[in-house]
Amino acid sequence: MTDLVLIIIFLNGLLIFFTSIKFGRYLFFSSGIMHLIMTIALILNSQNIYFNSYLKCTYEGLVILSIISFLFLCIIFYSISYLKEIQLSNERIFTGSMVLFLSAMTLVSLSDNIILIWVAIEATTLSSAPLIFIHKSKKSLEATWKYILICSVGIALALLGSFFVVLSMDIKGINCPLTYTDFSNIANLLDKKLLKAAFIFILVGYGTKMGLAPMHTWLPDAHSEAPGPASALLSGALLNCAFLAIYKTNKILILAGLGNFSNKLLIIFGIISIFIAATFALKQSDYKRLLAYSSIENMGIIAFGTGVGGLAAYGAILHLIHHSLIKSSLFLTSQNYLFAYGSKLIDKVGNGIKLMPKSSILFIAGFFGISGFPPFGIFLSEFLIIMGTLKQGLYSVAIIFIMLLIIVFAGFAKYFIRIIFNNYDGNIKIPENFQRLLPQYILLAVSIILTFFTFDFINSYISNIQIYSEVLHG
Amino acid sequence: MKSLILFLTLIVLAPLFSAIMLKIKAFFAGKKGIPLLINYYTLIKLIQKTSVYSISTSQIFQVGYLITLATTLTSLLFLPFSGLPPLLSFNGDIIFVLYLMSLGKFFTLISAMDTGSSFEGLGASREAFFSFLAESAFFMVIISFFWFDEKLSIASYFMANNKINVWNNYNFPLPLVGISLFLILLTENSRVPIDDPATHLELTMIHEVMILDHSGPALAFIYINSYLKLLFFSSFLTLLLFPRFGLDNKWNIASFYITLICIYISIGITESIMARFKLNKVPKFLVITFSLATFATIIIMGFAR
Amino acid sequence: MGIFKLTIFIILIGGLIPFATYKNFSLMKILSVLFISLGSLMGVIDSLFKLNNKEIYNVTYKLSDIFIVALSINNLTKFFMIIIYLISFFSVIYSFHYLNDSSKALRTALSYFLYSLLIISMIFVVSANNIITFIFSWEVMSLTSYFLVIYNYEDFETIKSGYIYLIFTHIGAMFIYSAFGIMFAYTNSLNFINLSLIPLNIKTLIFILSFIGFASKAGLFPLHIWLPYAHPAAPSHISAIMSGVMIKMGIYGILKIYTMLEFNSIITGYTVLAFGVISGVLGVVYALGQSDLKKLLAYHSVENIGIIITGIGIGMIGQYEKNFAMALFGFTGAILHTLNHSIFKSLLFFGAGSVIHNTKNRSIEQMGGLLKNMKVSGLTFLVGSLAITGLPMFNGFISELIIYFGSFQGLKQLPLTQFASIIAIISLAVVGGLALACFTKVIGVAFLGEPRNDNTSNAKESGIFMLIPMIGLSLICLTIGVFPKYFIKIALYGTETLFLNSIDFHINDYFNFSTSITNISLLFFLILTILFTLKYFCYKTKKIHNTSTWSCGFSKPTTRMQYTDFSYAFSIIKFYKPFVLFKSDYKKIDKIFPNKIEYHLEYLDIAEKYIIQNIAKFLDLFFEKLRWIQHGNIHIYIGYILIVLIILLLLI
Amino acid sequence: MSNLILTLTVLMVLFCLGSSRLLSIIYLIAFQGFLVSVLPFFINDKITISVILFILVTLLIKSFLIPIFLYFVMKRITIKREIEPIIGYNGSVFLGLIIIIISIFIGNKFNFHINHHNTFLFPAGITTLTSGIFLIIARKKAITQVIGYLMMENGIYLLGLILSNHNLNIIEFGILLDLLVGVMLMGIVLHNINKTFDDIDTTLLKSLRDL
Repeated sequence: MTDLVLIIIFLNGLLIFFTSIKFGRYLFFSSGIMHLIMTIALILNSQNIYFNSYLKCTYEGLVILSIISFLFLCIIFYSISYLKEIQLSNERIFTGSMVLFLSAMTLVSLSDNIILIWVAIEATTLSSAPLIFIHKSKKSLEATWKYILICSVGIALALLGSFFVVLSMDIKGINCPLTYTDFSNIANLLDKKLLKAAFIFILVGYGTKMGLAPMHTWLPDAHSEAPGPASALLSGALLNCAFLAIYKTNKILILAGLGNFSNKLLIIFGIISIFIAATFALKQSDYKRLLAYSSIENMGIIAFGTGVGGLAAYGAILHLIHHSLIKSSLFLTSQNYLFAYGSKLIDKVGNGIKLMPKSSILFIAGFFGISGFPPFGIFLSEFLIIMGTLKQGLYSVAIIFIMLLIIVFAGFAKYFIRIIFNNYDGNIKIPENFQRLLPQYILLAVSIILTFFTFDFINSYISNIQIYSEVLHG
Repeated sequence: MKSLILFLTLIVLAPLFSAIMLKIKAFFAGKKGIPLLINYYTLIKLIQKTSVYSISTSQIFQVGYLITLATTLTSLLFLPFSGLPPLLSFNGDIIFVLYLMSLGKFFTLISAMDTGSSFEGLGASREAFFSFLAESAFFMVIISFFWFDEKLSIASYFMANNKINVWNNYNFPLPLVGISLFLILLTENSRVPIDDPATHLELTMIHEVMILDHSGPALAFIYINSYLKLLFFSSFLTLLLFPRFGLDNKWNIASFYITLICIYISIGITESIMARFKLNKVPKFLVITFSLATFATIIIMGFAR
Repeated sequence: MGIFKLTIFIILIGGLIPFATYKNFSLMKILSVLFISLGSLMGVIDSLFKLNNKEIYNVTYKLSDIFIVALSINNLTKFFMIIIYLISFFSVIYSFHYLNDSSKALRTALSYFLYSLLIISMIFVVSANNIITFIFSWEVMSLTSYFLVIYNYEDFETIKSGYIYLIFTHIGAMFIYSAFGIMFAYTNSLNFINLSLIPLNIKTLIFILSFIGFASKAGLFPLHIWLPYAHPAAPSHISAIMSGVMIKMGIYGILKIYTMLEFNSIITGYTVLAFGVISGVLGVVYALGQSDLKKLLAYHSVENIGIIITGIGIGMIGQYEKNFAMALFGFTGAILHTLNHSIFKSLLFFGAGSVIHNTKNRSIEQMGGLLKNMKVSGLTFLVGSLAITGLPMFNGFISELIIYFGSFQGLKQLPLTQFASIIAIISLAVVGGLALACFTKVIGVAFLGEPRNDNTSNAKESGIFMLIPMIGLSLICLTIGVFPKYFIKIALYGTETLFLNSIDFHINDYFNFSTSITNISLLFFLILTILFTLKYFCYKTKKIHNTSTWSCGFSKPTTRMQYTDFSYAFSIIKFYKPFVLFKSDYKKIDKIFPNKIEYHLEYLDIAEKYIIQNIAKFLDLFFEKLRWIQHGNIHIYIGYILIVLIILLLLI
Repeated sequence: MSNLILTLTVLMVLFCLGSSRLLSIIYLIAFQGFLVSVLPFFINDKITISVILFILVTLLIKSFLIPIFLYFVMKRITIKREIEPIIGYNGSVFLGLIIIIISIFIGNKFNFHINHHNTFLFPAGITTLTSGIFLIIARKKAITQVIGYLMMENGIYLLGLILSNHNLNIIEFGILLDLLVGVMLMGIVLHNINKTFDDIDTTLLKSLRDL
């Protein structure tokens, strides 16, 4: 029943477009809170869902849902000050799209139907496009155009892939609901060849959305042009949603005995993504683009870990959680920088540690977090992925993976250090303030807490993962 | 007791031996030469004088030469003169002695640097350079010795057993070791062809230039040190070379003395018949010394067991 | 175990207090220094007492399924804990007067916090008993030390140095990760357990990977190039901790892996030895070429790590050849040298810090005559120099002697080992000789002679709290040098863990020279006293004259005419020409009346010039070529999707 | 009958590839939309109310709402024809033919016979889809790219018809809704691009890059 809240949130989003700005804000805030309540209710009682044939609370879905919910709350908090500072003329588009975007993502994380998830992911593209487009500058227009077109084309292919999954069932004369749950049950009966083709389409399609190279091309543009809160949500939540779809399909393939095939593809795409991130991290002039490439890298790592399976798959899920927390914190902080210096160019930013010490601490902490230093969780997840890879005996892949991680780190470190310590004469325009710092601190703190302690609900997810990897690796 | 007496006599006689060398050089130059006791006169004269200290110097300048002298004296205690047991000995003392001498050298070098004079710095630089090469060669010699004895003690090498001695027929590469030791001796004691203690052209000197600012008793101590150091190396070489007449034979001592004097004479001859090397030739010379020692070691390790 | 926890707790408090009290600068420093030094002292005493105790302490805390903190304290751990706590004790006292800029109060507070974290993380590194604990504390160590290095972040060079350090530490960490990954693959356990049963080629792989990882922390050639950047950039007490203690964690790691693997492979023994020898010799050669005091000391760390690794290599070969004496001497020497190096290197960094603090520059070319104004700093630096050169009466000699012993033992073995031993012996000798040249240079140019500029001639002695650690460490250097027996015993406790099938032996069978050294040293001092008395009598009735230095009739010498460090070292460095690159910058005279001509000469590190820079250049170029991927044209972006799709469809 | 419709659909693809006038392309795509919308009539074995309803909605969206919307967009941006496409018209047609051949080849390879005997459905779908992507790649004007996207969706719709024995109505409505909103959004962005850049030439959109 709780999932009905989703509809309320959706309606909230629609309503925002038609009410006054002030009331719209209230709706905006209340949606976040409602969403959190819904998420908690779902976690506590995951059976409590209404559209049974379409929606289902899975462990992986719940993890992603709770990330979305938590992030959104933090971003709302940030947005209070953000909206005050930026004075948007079309604020309703911002808040309304945010809420619609939220509801679309929620639908992704809850949907069990193979086509419904497509609908929901396409909806995320459509609802987030106005967010990128909000400033209507030349660059943001360009970014939006690329975002919509590339993602739509990509996702259309994913739809084809979904059809193929269904087809692989039809061709064998089986008839059952088109849900992941049911597919999992009959996975070994499905047509292997079609399933392979289906996975390719789905991987390429949703991979476009997830930011796997070489389909990632829209991502740096969109992330860098979107306003801070939106980029945080895009990077922290949206990419995970696309990953969820791939992950679920991958699961079917594994159950169908095609794990070797699908995992190999995931590993290859993961490596390529990290490679691409390395290419552009070594020389970069725009710090938001830098963060976007970092997202590509991390999505690559997640895909890689999932592909490797076993311990690495566990690491990949941990990575996903912590990446969302840390990366969104970084994007929010980058907005502080954008406010202060009025430029996204690294050369025009500097001496952060003196001019905006608190943001800089966040930035550097986030940077070390995202690069895999303790006490942040990515340290653990990267380590587990490397361990898992070696455990599977994939030595050469592990070597490439490690080398690329080092190169990426070298690139990121160069620019982060430059942002924070470089010389900069001149003053900052808009100083940092408490409201625009607290959410990031909370996000990072949560990452630290999750590193050291696990909670039951995550634990049960882990056991789920482990069962799944046992299937794969005996 | 015998050893102590031998030690003391040798120390007392050290300046005399050096004077023999001078006599030989004079002979080659066709001169009558200075009296044999000249070195003692010089020392007494110097001790009676007072010193002039440079205002640039610190206390290091005033204690450096003493520490150097102390190291040389201590090193001498380890030598089993004429095959008699030394005053001090332990396994590893050969390395200890070498490093002790380095300690002395350290203080010589920094005393030289203490004056702030460019000449003395020059000498110090050269000394540091040449001595590290010579030291490596010496270690090569030790390696070959270890091959015979499996110990790292001077006493063990030269004392009771007759193994490490040129007159032992089987050890045919030992003369090579002897030659390299002689070359090391020349280097470490700043003799021709490495260095000419007699020149007074500062730019070409190595050792002597480092002590330019010492005077009076200090200079006397430094002279004593140089005599003793020469004594150390000559004795070491002597121990390798001198003919032995069985254990506890009284002729051993005579043979030792004669060989020792022969070595001083040969140093004198070398100094007389050779000219100083050009400075940039010196490293080459030292590398040759090192190679010689290595060659000897290889042959010993390959054939002599 | 109780004291262990208490110690850590006290140090942590010492790190946290500054945040509460940083408004009052001196109160903050007093409290923080008090707590940290108290904790460290407790740690030293505790570890020393427990060394005798054979039992192994094990503790496990389960934070989560993956994150399990497991600690185990054996004798090797305790030995390293002594090092950590000891240097930490002196270093934090030193910092009291060293960090005296009250305008940087908050930064100083943070520095104390990170300092305490660094100490604690190192304690955890050496006592970790599972992979997670180890790498967690390892990374915390790297991270805190990075932040401590960039204390003076206003300086561009500092930031650059920090960056280089960060990259290298990350590379190292990744290698360690992969070594552990393979370990895990074969044991299926995150705990450090005995790995003797896994196949030999995997053992070798694990060893090599972890060796590379730990070597990058330890600063072994060619992964050493971060050292000469990071050490000069860091505040001196941090350099002391980093050079004295942190790089030793690399040594600990190598020993730890070696013990766990119960490893018997001759090739790795030779490899380790070869790296040790190369680092030893090249480290000191490069050191000789430096005129930046701290950079010079950093290169000496490379040298000394080289010596330690040589010892380990000798030990490994000995263990393979079943030559007990060789193994014993090699490992004991290496372990003792670890302790010794940490003592004299921190002493030297303290001295360097004191000098740099007071002369306000790092180049010894600008110094001179400092001993006159800074007696204590100068003399303790002299002691440190004597110790690092490995001269008798000081601690460096003892460990080098033991390594010599080990190397000589190798001469009894098979030809290949003989050859290795000869290389080891000669390189140790060469290193000793070059170190002597190097430190006579430093002492002679920086502390003796005439001051070369005003800052130097006006330099004052540092505050008392900077002097106390220097005096303390000097005394320890001398004590170990003169009474080595007890310290060899301590090192032997550490070695115990390394002898996988330990044989009972008498210390006197192998280390009987230690008493002789004590006696002879005392005799030496006696002789010295006699000589001093003689000197006293010689000068008793005489009046000593003072005049300027004799310069061969030249009547107006200036300080610019002093021998410089460059000219001092030049001929020696030239001897090593293919391994040291010369970069000279000289404009030829082109006019009839030439203007001021400058000649600039610099020595370059081949590892940096040839290996690291070329890799970086290659990567830069390679990735530069690939940047067209993101060219901005949407048509081709969609083309990518299509191409990928087609390729994949063709492949199924 | 269904084969005729499919043939016409593929023919529309060729026309689209060869046409330079935007208006005619919009007409063509509207007609194609009409063709694919009515196709279920001739494929489905049993025609239920929901199928009819669905067909009507599809018809409405694909052949009326979207083309009309595109028409208005085109009027607003006052651009009539595609000049200097990246790949020329003749070349495009030629490539289109090659695509058809390959598609038929692939279709035969997969050889789907599930609930009807229409072997042409699969190749037609693939052709339409690929040509859609081709159009997006080969044309400079943003509006042509939108049309390419529509064509692609039509192709996918055709392929979806293979699975018509599943009762997917709610979801297919979702797909249609997404399509509609997507195209409208693209139109809005397109309009804004035109306003800002004075053109809808996507080769102008090259400022975001890492070179």
